[in-house]
Amino acid sequence: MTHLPTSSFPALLVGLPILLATLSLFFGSKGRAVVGLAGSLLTTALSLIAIAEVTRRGTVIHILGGWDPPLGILLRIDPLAAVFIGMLALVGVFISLYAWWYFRVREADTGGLPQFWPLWLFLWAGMNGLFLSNDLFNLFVTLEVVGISAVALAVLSGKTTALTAGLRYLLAAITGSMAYLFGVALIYGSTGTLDISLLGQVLEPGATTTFALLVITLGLMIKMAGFPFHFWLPPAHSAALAPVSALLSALVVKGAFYILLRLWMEVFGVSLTYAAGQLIGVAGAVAVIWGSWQAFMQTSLKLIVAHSSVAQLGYLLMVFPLLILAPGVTTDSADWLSPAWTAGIYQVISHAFAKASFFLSAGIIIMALGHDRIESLRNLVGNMRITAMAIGLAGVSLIGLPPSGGFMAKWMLLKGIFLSGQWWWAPVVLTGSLLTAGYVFMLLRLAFAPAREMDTFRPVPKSLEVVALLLAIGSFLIVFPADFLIQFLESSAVFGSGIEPIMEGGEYGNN
Amino acid sequence: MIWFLTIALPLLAAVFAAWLPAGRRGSGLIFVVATLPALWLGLVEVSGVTAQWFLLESHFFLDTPRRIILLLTGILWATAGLFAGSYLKDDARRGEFFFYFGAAMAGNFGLLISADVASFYTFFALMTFASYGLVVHSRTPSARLAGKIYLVMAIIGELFLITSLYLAVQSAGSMLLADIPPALADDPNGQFIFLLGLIGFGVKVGAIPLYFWLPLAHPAAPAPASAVLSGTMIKAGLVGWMHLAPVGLVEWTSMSIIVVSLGFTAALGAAIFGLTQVDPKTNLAYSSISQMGVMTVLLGIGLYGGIPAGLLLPAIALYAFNHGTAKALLFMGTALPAKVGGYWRILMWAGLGIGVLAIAGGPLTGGLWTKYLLKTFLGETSLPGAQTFLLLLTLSAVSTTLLLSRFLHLLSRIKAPSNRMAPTYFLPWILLLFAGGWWTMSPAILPTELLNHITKEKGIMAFFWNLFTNWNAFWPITLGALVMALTLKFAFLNRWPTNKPLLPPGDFIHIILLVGNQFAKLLQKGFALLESGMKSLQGPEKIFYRISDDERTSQMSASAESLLRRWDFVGICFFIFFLSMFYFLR
Amino acid sequence: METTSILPLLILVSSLIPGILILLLKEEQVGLRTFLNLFGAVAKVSLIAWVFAGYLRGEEYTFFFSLALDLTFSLRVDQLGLFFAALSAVLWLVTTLYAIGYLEGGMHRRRFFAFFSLCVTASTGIALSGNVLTFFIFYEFLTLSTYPLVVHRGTDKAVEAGRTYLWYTIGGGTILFLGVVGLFVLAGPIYFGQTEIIASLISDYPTQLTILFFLLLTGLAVKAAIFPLHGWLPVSMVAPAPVSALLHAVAVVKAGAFGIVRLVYDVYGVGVAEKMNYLNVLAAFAAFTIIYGSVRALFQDDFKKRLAFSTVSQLSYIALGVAIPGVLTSTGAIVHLVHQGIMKITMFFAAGNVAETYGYKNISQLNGIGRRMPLTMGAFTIAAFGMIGLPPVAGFISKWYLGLGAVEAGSYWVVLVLLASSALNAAYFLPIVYRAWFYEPEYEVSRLRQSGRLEAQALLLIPVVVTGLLSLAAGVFAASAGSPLSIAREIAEKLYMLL
Amino acid sequence: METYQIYSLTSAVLFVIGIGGVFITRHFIKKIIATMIMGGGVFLSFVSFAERDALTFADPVPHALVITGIVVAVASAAFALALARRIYQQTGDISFSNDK
Repeated sequence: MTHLPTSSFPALLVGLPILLATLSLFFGSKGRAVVGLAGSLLTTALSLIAIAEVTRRGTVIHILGGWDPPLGILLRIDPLAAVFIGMLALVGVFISLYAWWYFRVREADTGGLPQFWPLWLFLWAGMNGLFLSNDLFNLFVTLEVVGISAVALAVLSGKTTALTAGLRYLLAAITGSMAYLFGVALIYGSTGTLDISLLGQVLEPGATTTFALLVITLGLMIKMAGFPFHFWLPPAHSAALAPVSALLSALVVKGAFYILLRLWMEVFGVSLTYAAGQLIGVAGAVAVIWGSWQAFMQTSLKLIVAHSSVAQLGYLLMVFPLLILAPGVTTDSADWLSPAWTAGIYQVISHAFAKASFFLSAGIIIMALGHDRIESLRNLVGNMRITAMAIGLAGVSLIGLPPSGGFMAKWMLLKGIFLSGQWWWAPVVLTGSLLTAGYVFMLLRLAFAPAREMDTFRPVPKSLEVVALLLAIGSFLIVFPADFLIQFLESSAVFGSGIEPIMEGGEYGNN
Repeated sequence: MIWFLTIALPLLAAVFAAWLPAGRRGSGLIFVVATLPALWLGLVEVSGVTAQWFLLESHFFLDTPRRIILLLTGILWATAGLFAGSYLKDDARRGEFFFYFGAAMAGNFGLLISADVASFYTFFALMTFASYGLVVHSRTPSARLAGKIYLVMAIIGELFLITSLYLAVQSAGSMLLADIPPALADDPNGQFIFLLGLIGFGVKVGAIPLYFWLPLAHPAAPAPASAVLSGTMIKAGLVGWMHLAPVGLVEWTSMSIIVVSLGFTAALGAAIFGLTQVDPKTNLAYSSISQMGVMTVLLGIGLYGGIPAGLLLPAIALYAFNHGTAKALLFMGTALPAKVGGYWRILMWAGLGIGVLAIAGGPLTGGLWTKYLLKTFLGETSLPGAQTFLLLLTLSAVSTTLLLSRFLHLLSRIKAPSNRMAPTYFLPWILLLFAGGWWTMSPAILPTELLNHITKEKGIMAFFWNLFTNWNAFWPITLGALVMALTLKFAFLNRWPTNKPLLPPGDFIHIILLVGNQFAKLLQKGFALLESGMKSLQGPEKIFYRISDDERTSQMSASAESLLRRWDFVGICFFIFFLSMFYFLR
Repeated sequence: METTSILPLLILVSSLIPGILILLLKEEQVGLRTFLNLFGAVAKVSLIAWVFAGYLRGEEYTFFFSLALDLTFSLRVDQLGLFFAALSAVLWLVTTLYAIGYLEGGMHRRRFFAFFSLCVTASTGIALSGNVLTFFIFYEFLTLSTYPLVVHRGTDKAVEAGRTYLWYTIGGGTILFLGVVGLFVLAGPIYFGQTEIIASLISDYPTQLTILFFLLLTGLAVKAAIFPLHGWLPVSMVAPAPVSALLHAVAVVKAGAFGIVRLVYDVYGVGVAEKMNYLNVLAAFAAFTIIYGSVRALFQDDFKKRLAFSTVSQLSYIALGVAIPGVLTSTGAIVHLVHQGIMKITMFFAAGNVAETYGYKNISQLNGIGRRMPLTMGAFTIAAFGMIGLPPVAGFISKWYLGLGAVEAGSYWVVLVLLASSALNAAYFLPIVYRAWFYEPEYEVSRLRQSGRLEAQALLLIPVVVTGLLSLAAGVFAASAGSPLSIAREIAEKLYMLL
Repeated sequence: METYQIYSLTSAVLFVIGIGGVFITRHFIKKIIATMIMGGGVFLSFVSFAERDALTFADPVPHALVITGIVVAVASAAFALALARRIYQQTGDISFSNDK
């Protein structure tokens, strides 16, 4: 690992946001916002430059303070991490812009909530660190940083519902983290190392590894709200302020997914079975249907969007069964791996854009109406056409209609499903799409419905609406660099690889 | 060019006359001008053309029988147009009338000159549907009823027709009408295809048992329209038959017998039915059915073979020519007795008498000549039962005379006007008188072959000098006239209905209507049931809405979700997940 | 083949850009909006004409754009596509004029015209798409861009109709999606016309390909309104008349029908479809729909609803024609794409005119309307006769070819279906014609029609007359070069020459 | 039984107790304590793994990790307690209700 080219960008990507966050604490309410926004812009710029660096030089690493692993901390950006960082930066900067105007508008009733900015920058730093870490324990630390700052953001409004949801979120997060850490301990106990790359080579199958895999997977499932552990997500995401909901739903949950993906692919290959992949897939499938149905049944906008997140995360879980190869299939002969990976990546990115846009739009509507009961969305099209359009476009991307990013994800997912012969997932994708269409168009239906007297729309700054719309458009535009993106990702070792289970036993497994 | 003008001018005339401001004269002349190309084509042989751009590649071409009928058609439309121009000059809906009149005219000409299936069918349909406007012109309830029945029958006819044409074209492998009879002759299904056509065109012809619309529809139209309906449009069906029938090529015994017997039934039965009527126009309509029956007989003979199409078809056409001119004369004549006064009435009665004689086959008329043609062929055929045909024909002459003298009687009951003037439209009527059935003997339209065949190279004059033939034609007419005169003279014999027809016009259509109405009620009920069934048979979306919009559904899913939110339940899930994953990872 | 031309793209852009620009305009900028609209419409027609001329010269226009990896966005000009594109473009021009008149002073016109343009973009996109993927993209795009038009009035009824519309179309789209991906996985990116791919695969994957065929067919059948997937069409009639006219007579429903044509002719190939008995299933459904639609239409008093059910019925002629193998039936099916379009649009225009000028929405109110609106109802009458299949209107030509082809193929039952449908068509259209022309108007004619004044606004009147005449001309001049029929025949002949 | 095995076993038991506590109890504070117990178990296991066959001395890495972990855990716990207190102040609730 250490032979890779070094660069200071990994360190900067973590350090700069922390620095700025700390810096902003010294300022007053106004100043914090300024520093926060500037910090966001800076971090975004830095992220983009770092990605450019990766495209030029390939995977780069940074060894903090010159202390070599295992005691030192090694940060690396490989293409996969770069893509996640890029997504975080792009969506993050839009959310920052939105937050800038959002808190200015709400200054009168909330005092502008200046705490948002440092917390957000901490969160950003944590996320960056998470994507960059190459070490199981570091991942734990970053997970915790992310978790705590996320909960802090979630309870920012100080409302009771937000607090209760936040506590639930926090407890779930801690439980998840602890489970994860327990797994890490078991791994460390059996191998004596925490370095991901190294573990991939030295980890042996066995009871300890299996237990470690189990607790780590379950812990991360809790953190990414995979079914049936999504219990904390809808309340927390719906009760938070709009920009925060967007952050949590679009970005934060992806962190746990990222770790799960990395660990399964790079570490636990030896211990996995085909059947285990199917189990995760079932969890994902149930999440897709259950989440979409719940979203369809909700009557308040933010709850719809929050439940929709549960469903969309389910699609991510459905990638796993495709990545674990049936006995006798090798990575080279499995032509569905690349589509499956692409599906996963695109699902992550397009969901980030679309869901952020959706939540931001929901925030705008709450601002305009004072609440988010969907019956009040009547004649939204007449009153706020930009927001209506944003919801429409984001919804279309979530449904997976062409030519959105969601379409790309679903296309690739279905392609992978068909190529691998695991056709039983196809109806799930279909049903999910239909139910998604159900709730998205339930909103649009109301948006076009005739107005009733009682609801009046208060004016909202256009800039907020435009940001939401831009994000929604972004979820379409991401299709176009697909070629580049996939090529870029293919230079990463993990992308396009599958797991060839070597473990014996299990009637569903390999023998 | 002239071929297109034949169709285009009437259409233009239709549009133009329809927009002509009310009260302006001249629409009659417009129609006369519009018939000129058709008349030209009828009189002068012009080589056919192909219009590759028109419809499905149209061919326009005339053979002898159709040329004869085209001439008839031209004459009738010209005189009827002229007649209508002044007859309807005070009518509120004259514009509409002229529109339908012109359109029907275009259709009528078009179907005669077209030599391919598509354009024939096109113009046939144009004529059929345009004449609907003529039938319902008066907008009286009876006219509407007549129109309705007409339309339903027309559509039924069209459906049979198009089926037969599909099959015929497929069998012939060509769109040319001329290719169809030989193809049908060879096709094992030829009889079936012909039968479909027989029914399809039979509606127009008024063949038994499809005629019942005719006594309702023809009289419902204004006099000039009735004239063309009965005089020429009815012949369109005949032309259609002539196109399909493989005359002289086949020996379809049973088909031939069927057609012949249908023809005789019509010839006799319709005349008898007609006698029960009190409206002169209805009377005439039945006469038309009867006369078309005679022509049907002739065609039926042709289906037995033995007589070349080149002889038989022109003969039928000539018969049609005579009947058409005379019938038009009589139909337009129905408008006259109430208007023509003074000495003009003599002329009028003379004209009407000539018309009647022409149809009945009286001496010195075209009727005699054309009937003679018919007799000749009846004598020549070897069709089983041909011996009785001559007798039947004679009987039909008697009944026709009876029917038409009854017609004259009915007309005579109309009160004469007090003034001594004749209306303007008397003039075209007189013109028509001169353009009558005599022309069937003129070399201009009489094919030489046919003449030679009939008169054995002795010439037409020889035929007329043959008093025996004349006498043979004379006595049935005399008989008919005598019977009529006697029954009118002696009160105890005079059982003629005066106010109400003994049998309603259209005869058994009323049974059909009665039954049909009951049936329609049932059908409607059934359909309504079906419709409400279809409505209640909701699409999948409705079922889904019912589920998704139901309060219980949302309650159930909410409670399920709140179960999933319970910490203890999540704990159980965690445990289960742990165990199952452990099991799978073994 | 690989020469890329920007022209097909330009054809799409000519309506896409105005659509987007209009969306950005203000509601009040009527002049600019109208200009954009008309400019786009005229540009589109002339571009298509240009391309058509080029195509006849033997030039090929293809446009490729790699979306991602093996997903290629491809536009290609072929005869069938051009045929459909020309239909959409010309009728778009006409309908735009109509819509300008119809919606004068209405609400949300900006939105209306914007989505209208997007719709046409989608429908020309469908026409010109060169492969299955591109077709699918535009197919879904069409669904979405139509939705705002369906709910345009914003009433509860309209919104409810929009809901049903979406359930059907999105559902169909999803099923289609499954089929498209499956096909892609099994056979690779199929470009239209490459029937040899499936032909070579069919012996190896008969089950899979059969399932995929029916998935694709189901997806397309939703838009083609084949029973039992037709439910959205009648309820969508709450949309304003121009929408019903263009979208529910031409763009949307034809997209489905056109898709079926493509699926059978250019993806699976007639040979395979016939051999695997797919066509029998299609024929059965199409035939049933023809009768079903007609019977339902009989009972509708709402003018537009009756027209809608008639559309349901008439559309299946296309499917039926596709389902009976043979040059003649194919010709009939393809030409009916155009013929049905122009006739039905005429009828919808007429219905719209009556509703707009006098406020009559039901057939029972139409007594004597012909006297008051002779041109409108004249055009309607022509179209109605065409629908019944009476010559010389366009509908006759299609029916003639269908019937003749059915006889040729030995499927006599199809003739019976056609006849029954003709009779039913007559039964539900002639009463309208009858009322219009032969009933006395309820008001004094002179009171409502002053001399020198048109029976309706000029912008409402011109389109209906134009399309009415077009549907007449398409029939009368059917045999001449360049007529829809001659093009359709050429397409069909080429299709069967390949076999 | 080796010492480290006892440690390990204990850690596992603690972890299970903790995780059970998190899911079964409703009271905020009990839940927070349960997470702490989980944490305790995890840290104990780290410490127990410090003694391994290959090494003749106690592995220092786990200790470093445990310290870091404890810091993190304490921070989380503190935050959770603060939240619980705020909720109590605002509503008087001290436990999760089932329908929320």
